[in-house]
Amino acid sequence: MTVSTDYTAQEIIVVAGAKILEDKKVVFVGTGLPMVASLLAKLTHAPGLIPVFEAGAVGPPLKVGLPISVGDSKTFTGASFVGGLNAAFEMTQRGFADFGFIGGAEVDMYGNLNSTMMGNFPETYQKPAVRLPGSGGASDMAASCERTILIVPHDKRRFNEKLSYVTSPGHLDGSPNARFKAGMQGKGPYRVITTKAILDFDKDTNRMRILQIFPGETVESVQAATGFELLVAPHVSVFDPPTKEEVRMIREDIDPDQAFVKRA
Amino acid sequence: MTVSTDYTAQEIIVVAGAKILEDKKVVFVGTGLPMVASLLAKLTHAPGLIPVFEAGAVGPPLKVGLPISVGDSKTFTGASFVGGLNAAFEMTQRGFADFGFIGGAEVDMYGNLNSTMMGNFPETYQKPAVRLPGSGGASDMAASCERTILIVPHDKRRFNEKLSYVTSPGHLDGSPNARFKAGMQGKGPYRVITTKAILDFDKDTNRMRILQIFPGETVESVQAATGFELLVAPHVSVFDPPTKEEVRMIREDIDPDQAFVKRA
Amino acid sequence: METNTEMYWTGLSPDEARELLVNKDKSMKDKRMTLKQAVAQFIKNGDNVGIGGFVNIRQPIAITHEMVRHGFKDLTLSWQSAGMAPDYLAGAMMLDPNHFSIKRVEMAYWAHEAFGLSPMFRYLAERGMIEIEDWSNYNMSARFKAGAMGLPFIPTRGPLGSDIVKTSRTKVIDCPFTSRPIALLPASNPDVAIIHVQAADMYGNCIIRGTDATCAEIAMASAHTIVTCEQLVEHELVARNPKDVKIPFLAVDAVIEVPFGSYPGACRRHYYFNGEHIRQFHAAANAMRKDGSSALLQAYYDENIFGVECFEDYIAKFPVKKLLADQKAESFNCERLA
Amino acid sequence: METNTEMYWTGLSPDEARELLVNKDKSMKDKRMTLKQAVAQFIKNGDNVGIGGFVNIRQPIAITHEMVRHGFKDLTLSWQSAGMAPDYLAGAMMLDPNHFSIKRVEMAYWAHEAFGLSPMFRYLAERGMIEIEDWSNYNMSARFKAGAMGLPFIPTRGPLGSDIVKTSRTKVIDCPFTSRPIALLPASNPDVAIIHVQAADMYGNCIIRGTDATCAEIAMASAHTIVTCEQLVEHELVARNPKDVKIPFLAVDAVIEVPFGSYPGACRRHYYFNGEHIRQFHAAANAMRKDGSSALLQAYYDENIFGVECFEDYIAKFPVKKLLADQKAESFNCERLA
Repeated sequence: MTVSTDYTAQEIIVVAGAKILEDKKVVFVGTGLPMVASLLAKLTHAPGLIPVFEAGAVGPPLKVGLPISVGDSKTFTGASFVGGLNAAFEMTQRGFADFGFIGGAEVDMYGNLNSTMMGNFPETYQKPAVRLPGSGGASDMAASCERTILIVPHDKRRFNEKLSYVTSPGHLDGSPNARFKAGMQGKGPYRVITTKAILDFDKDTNRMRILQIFPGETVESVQAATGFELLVAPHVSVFDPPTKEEVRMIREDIDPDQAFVKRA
Repeated sequence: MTVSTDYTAQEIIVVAGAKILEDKKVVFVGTGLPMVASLLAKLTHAPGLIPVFEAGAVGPPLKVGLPISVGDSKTFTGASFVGGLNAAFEMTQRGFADFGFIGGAEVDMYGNLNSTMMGNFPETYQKPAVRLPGSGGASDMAASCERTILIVPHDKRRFNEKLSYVTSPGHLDGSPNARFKAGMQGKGPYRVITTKAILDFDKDTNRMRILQIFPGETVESVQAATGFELLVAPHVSVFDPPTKEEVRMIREDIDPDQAFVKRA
Repeated sequence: METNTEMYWTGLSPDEARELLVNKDKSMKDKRMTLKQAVAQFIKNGDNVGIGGFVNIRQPIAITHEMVRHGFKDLTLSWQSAGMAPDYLAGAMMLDPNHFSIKRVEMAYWAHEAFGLSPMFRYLAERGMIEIEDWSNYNMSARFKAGAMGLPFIPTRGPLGSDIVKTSRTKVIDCPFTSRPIALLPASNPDVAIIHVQAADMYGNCIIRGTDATCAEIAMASAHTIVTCEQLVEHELVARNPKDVKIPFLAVDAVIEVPFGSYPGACRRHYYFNGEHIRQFHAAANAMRKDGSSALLQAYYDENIFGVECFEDYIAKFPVKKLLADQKAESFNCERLA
Repeated sequence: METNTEMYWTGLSPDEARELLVNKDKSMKDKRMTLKQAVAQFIKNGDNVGIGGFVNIRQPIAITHEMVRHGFKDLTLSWQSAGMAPDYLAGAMMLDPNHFSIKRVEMAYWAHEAFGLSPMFRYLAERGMIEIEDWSNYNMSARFKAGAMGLPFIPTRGPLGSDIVKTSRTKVIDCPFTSRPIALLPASNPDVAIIHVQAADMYGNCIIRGTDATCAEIAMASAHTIVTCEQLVEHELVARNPKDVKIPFLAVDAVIEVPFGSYPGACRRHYYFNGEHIRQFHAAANAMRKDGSSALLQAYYDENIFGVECFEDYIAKFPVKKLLADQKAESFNCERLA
């Protein structure tokens, strides 16, 4: 496989997201880059991947192109099951979703995410500095998917010690069994994919840990872009850059209209 | 309308049941005589009656004949909506059922019904003298239909001061607002149709009251067949006997195979 | 009954049910096998078995025949309203509890509507041979639904005011929003669901006609699901109308094509009830209920279940004209072009 | 936000919702009327309005246009994820809160996925002009479901561990069966539901293609439901496949045939998104969000909403070739014979 030399930050996120997905598993696909990553996985190493969309489609082949919404008509064609939101989330709460892809504007060291508001909480909750879209299905996926994959652009303003608002709970305060004690299900955040690295969570402390860095980054450069102290895995490797073929598939086959993967 | 002279006890129950139903209302139809009564109502004064069956059919025209089960294929043909049991009972709990028809082996003066067991409760619950089929949907209909119509053959062993088991709650202990306080919905038992009379419930005490007697019966004969003291409405009238045409419809058009209305 | 009012989980606890599902292979694979294999592989002694259908409609009769042939001990059976399926299992217990036994039933109704009471239920219950937990149809449906939703309980009005509250694991609380009482019912997560449907593909996507009953909820709630179908069809045919699919392949472990799989009960689009045969079976059981004589019932089982290799052989015993007449009767209910 | 953590009912309390439904004419009658009549008859100032669809899919756009023309005060809007429908209402409030105003939103997501954030939401929220109660998609769907079930609450895992618990009327209890925490969400029973579907008969039986979203739950939970449909069809056609009906006539008060009723959003089988028009509308609102200049947004409303008599006139402003292209794009998603 020839390595690509002109891939973008979003493209490497997509490739990393795809590679984390395992074949024949069920992935609850959030809107945006996760849709591109799931489609790439399905077209490469994971043809048996089973996508579930919160608007209700279960197991579509996704042969009519990239959906631009998780309720898009393209998610339903050829699916095995189609209900509504309650049906999709009930299945997730039951344990049918092996992976869930979630994102946010802010993340903390335990993988908690914010996609609700920026500002002082709770004082300015009703008049926030910046109002974000809100949870959508992210909070539910966080509470009930077996493992979650987080996507957050790497930037000091986004990797914070304390979030403005916890929309999608991760490992909470990192204490042992915190999720179980809070009544949630699943093992919580599994990987964080950023524009600089792939991170996981330390087994004992549940703190975010650098697992692989993207080409051109160092452990130090990743830490420097992070607003809290990161742990570092024993053997940090460099993530293979996307291949020319992967980049071509993203640009030509999957998202030719740049619905989510912008070229600029 | 010529009066019938050879109608049976079940036939007058069916006719009385049909007449209590109002046109354009929703009736949650239990198995047995209520199906015959609903069909008779629909074919006579209540063409706009909307039957709901607990197995899931809503608003079928019932043009393919009398169902012999509330999950019968005949309930689904031409219906406006078909789900499963949860869908039907959720609608009822929401308030969509104006009337519900329920029956039992035993009834008390407040319209509570037993269709579970005969014997000493709770001692012999797990080894009853006679084991009856169980609630089916009756307990749910009793808790959530707006008004219930009870059908019980009139017999001293069935009209009891104290039931072996309360399967389908009526006015409970008859105290004001007892149903509301217990968390239930709807106004509870509205009419009781027996083999001897039509009874309602006194507004103040919620006790069963003779409203109309069937031809050949007297207030005394009805009381004599009852294991508790009945109240008597101010003006007890005699219920009109079925007409020849009503009996013909039951025998020829509705239940020619005597699935529920036995001729002998 | 004191044990029913203490809380414990029959079948799986919600957390066990979750864990089993998480670790299960949920991939889209060919799940066709024989009924004998499916029953041997997915049902074990002591299991809580969730039974699909409603009274005698679309009940998993072929599966219960195979279960009887196999023999199981100490089953818990869960359903809302059922007729022939538990009757076949209970009749086997009447004949030989060492070969087949039911420990407990959790249900709303065990009888036959127009076809009368269940002599098997009366026999076992009136002799105190099984534990019973009475619920209503909505209670059981909601309990399966809670299991399917991954919840430990679901609120309902249903049992309020009735003795079901006293003889079951219901908990009544004051609603924290309205202060009025509301019932909380514990989820039901059976070990295995047994379901008959009109059509399925080899992955287990199921199309149900007429009442959905509580089949999807039972399948989604259970650790394993065995599905028999009247018609095994191509996945592409199913995927053309995915909204017809009521049980997704993810919830199914075994798919077996068994025409007449709910007979002598009814199956929408395929056949109407064979009331004669239901009555004949009941007459045999009723004889034993009344005076303990097992000869008729034993003869029925020897002839129809133990004496045949598979359900197809049982169906083959019916006169062709009777089978055609029962198909014809259903085609009147449900007219359609072949 | 302190008010959200105290319990009170927005829209109807469960007991009020029950009472209204009990006293309502639920008969199977002709419910066709104009959209103008329906909006005037069934929506009033101060109502809680439940909005169907999902983000920009099958949203009741035609109904929101008519609501803007009519003018309403102090509405509470409830939905799970929405885009253009609340945008149209919110844009009207930005231009003239005396003509149209939103008091409160209860929702999970107000944005546009691939089409970006909602400038209207940012404008109103960042100026503190509306009360907000954040929930998740499942939370809102489950709240409508509880309302549709006649229950005061429903348990979910969804908001556990998040600040949604702190900024909403969620109550967390220890499960009486497992002792683990579980969230209880108060039911949502809106005063009126606004829903767009693919097909309906004159009684209000609705066929939905693609995602059911939470439309059936919203309709069943609400005191009144206004339905627009792409296609008004004969009841007999609908009744041939009653399992395609997702909302039964019992839950519907008004039926209006409005082709392109979700445009410029998408509607499965009928048309795909008109992203250009969505962006054009947002650009106008974004200008006002950034510097307060209302000229572009006012021009958009004057041209497309206030300046036309009805939604058909709005649709007629699009080039025929664009409408055909958007229909063609959807036919690629969802190939079928006409």
